[in-house]
Amino acid sequence: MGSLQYGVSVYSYVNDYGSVMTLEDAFDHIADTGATGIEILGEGQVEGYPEPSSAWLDQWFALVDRYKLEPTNFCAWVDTRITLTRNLTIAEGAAELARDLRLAHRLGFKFLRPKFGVTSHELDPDPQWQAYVERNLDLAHQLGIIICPEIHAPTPIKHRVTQGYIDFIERTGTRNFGLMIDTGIFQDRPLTHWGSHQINDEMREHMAFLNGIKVPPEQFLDIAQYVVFIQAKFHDIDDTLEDLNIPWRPVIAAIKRSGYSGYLSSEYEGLRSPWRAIDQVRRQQVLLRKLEREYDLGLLA
Amino acid sequence: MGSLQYGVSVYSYVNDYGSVMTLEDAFDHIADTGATGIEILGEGQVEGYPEPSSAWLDQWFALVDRYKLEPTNFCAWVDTRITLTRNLTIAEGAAELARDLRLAHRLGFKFLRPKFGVTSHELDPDPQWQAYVERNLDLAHQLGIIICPEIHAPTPIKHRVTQGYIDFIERTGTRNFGLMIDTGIFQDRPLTHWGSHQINDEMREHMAFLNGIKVPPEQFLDIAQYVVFIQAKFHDIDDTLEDLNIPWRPVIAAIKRSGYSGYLSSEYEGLRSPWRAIDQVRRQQVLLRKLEREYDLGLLA
Amino acid sequence: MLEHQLIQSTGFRNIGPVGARTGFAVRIRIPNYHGTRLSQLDGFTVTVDGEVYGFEQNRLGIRDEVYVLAEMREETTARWGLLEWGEILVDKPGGLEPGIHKVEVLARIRYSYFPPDVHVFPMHEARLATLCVA
Amino acid sequence: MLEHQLIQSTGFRNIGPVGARTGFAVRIRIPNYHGTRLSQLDGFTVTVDGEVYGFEQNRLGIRDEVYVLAEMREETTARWGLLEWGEILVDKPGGLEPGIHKVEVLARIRYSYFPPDVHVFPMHEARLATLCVA
Ligand SMILES: [Mn+2]
Ligand SMILES: [Mn+2]
Repeated sequence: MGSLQYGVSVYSYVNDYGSVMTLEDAFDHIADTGATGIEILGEGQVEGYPEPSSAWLDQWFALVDRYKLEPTNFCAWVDTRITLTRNLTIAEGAAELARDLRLAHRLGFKFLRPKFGVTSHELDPDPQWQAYVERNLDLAHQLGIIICPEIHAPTPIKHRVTQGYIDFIERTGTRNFGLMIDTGIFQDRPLTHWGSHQINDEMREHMAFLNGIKVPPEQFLDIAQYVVFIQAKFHDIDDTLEDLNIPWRPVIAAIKRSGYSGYLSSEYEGLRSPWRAIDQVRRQQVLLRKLEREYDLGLLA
Repeated sequence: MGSLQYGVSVYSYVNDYGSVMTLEDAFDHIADTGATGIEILGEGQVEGYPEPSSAWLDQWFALVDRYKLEPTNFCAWVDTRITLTRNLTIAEGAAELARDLRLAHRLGFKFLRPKFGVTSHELDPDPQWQAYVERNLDLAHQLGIIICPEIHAPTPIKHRVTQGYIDFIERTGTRNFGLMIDTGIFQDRPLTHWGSHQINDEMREHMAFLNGIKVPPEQFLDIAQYVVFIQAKFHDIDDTLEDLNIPWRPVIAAIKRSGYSGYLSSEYEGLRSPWRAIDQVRRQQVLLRKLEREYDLGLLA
Repeated sequence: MLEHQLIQSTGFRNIGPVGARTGFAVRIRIPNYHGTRLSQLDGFTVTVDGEVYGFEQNRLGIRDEVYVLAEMREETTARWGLLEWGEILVDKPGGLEPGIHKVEVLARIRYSYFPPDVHVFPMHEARLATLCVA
Repeated sequence: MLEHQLIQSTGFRNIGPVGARTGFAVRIRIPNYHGTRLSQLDGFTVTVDGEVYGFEQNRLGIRDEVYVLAEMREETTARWGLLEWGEILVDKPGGLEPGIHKVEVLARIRYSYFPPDVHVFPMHEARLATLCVA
């Protein structure tokens, strides 16, 4: 039976990062959870992005080595609306993606999540995304990186955006493009906080996804063959190790049933109260591994 | 008319220091208040104390230079009860003091506050203190440092401990020993917090000084000739710039009337809530300078 | 290290020559969860004690450069790193009085992955901050 | 950087070989406002989920050294710097179960400038902490 791999995204610590935590601290916090993978925001953790100094690169490799963490996914953005008056051309967008692929590879990453601009309230990606990616498939192949856009609430699994990515995989036959699932799509109970703010009625009205879009976990099986990475989004795990928003038992059961054996990368996005994320990530790592063990023992259905 | 000098003790930021703040950050916070002096805890800010590395020394001098802060007072401790079973000998205590004097001098400090062990509930210093200091008076003179024990609540001005230090000055005729006044002795209203804890009745009972020992500010005039440094101890300055514990108007009036023209070094000791000290120190710097201006204009009596 | 909150305590200061201040600065950490190309920032409105200083006039100081809004909007190369602070530079002849002020910042960030009609995201924070030197 | 509180989240871990754990460690920042000679520390009592592990048995790990109480009491040269963490090493065959535990630390610091009969100052903190790996 395949077993899952566990990582942590440094995004989990945002707001704390640079405020109560350095890059080395993030490595330390992550390694001590028992996770083996580290995910970063490229324009975030990479000082001097997109051209880090050699001193920074030395530090990066020293940390990877010292804390024995494998670089997993490198989050990138394509700033489609580059200025108020003009958008990136295809050549420019493809060049940005190529630059990030090279940087991610240099740092040892195996996955790159591009965040494309969107054109609608349904969050359809700018149609240029296909050209950006297609022009980089050979490069991604050479570098051994899989480009994986994120299926993120409010976009569900059964949606033309997800289908568009699958169609692209089918059409090109590439092995260097796949889906990343953000487990926030399975959220089935409302959030109480967003960033450092308590959610009020007005916010709830404008951002209905805060209540959860409740994708049925078994739908994961329908797309699992395309999924290359999972961001284990969560917001609040209580003192009894219960997640208050994400139904992990059926989610882990579906993921395990699918045969997925890639990373679950903790992505905390709850209350941004200083230091809170550190222990929340620890709780999630314990919870997820406990559920995997229960599944393996046949206790999880 | 002499004017006061303003500094900040890094002790103000304790708990934050090393947690949300580096040494360089402390320099930045202090310099931006308009203060010109920095006070440190020797065994605290000096990494590798008592033998900092040359890299640390380079950093220290670079910071002093970059932020244009003058090293003022170096806080030191004499660990009289060196182990559970024996006390420091006179030779050992004198050697510890000599080592700190040399280190303080190397870093550019002009004052050194030794904290001696005590022998009683009245906080009488271990009588060996005189020998520690006397053996170091020549060294202090060579280094241009004034050794200044702290008159700190619950010890008031009119007390045999204070008088003992004055007698020593009179007896030796030294100019390298003087008094440091901690303005906590003037506190005339109760504290609400101690460290990160709200004060309860039990704490108040055991530590009566939390309510303030209320030394009359005009007593400062009686000892001013011996005072070489002032730690401007405070705990809480409210949103209208009123100090809730220390009666700064009569305190500043007395200090100014005495002709004292040395440092007032902010020493925040209120609620240890993260980042709170940074703005509290800013408030105190504004308040103290405003009161000095009012005194100079004849508005403070 | 930066303070957790957007508006920093340190760096709230008058600018210009002492005695002839031209305005004031508010130091902030980046109003985003990742580093950002300057062209993705669309200015900062500052309010002090109720008086509004509009984003059209305010400048951004970062590292050793100062950008007016039009320059920021077209600056597609220079970036604001996650660990760096910037300061909003506000014109106000004479500067502000030393003391405690109510300071508000409304930062306007553009996200290409938000729908086009709402892609300028306003991030607002308010606090009391102390300006030390006249 | 260290967490603000005494007991750190990271570093709460089992020790000894996997499958044959000998105990656990609790990482703490220095329970003092300044760096401290080890001889000024008089041990650390740890309580986990109500079970008490006395200061007489627990060890202190700092940098690459481990001290039993008797060694710590006599160690007048080595110091614990303000920016360093230490860990309290506690014997418990099998270690602790992964999960959330109530952890308490009572650190005993000696201050020569406190009256002799009360010069051991107890600093107590409690929190929930998560141990991750069996
Ligand atoms: Mn995500
Ligand atoms: Mn003091």
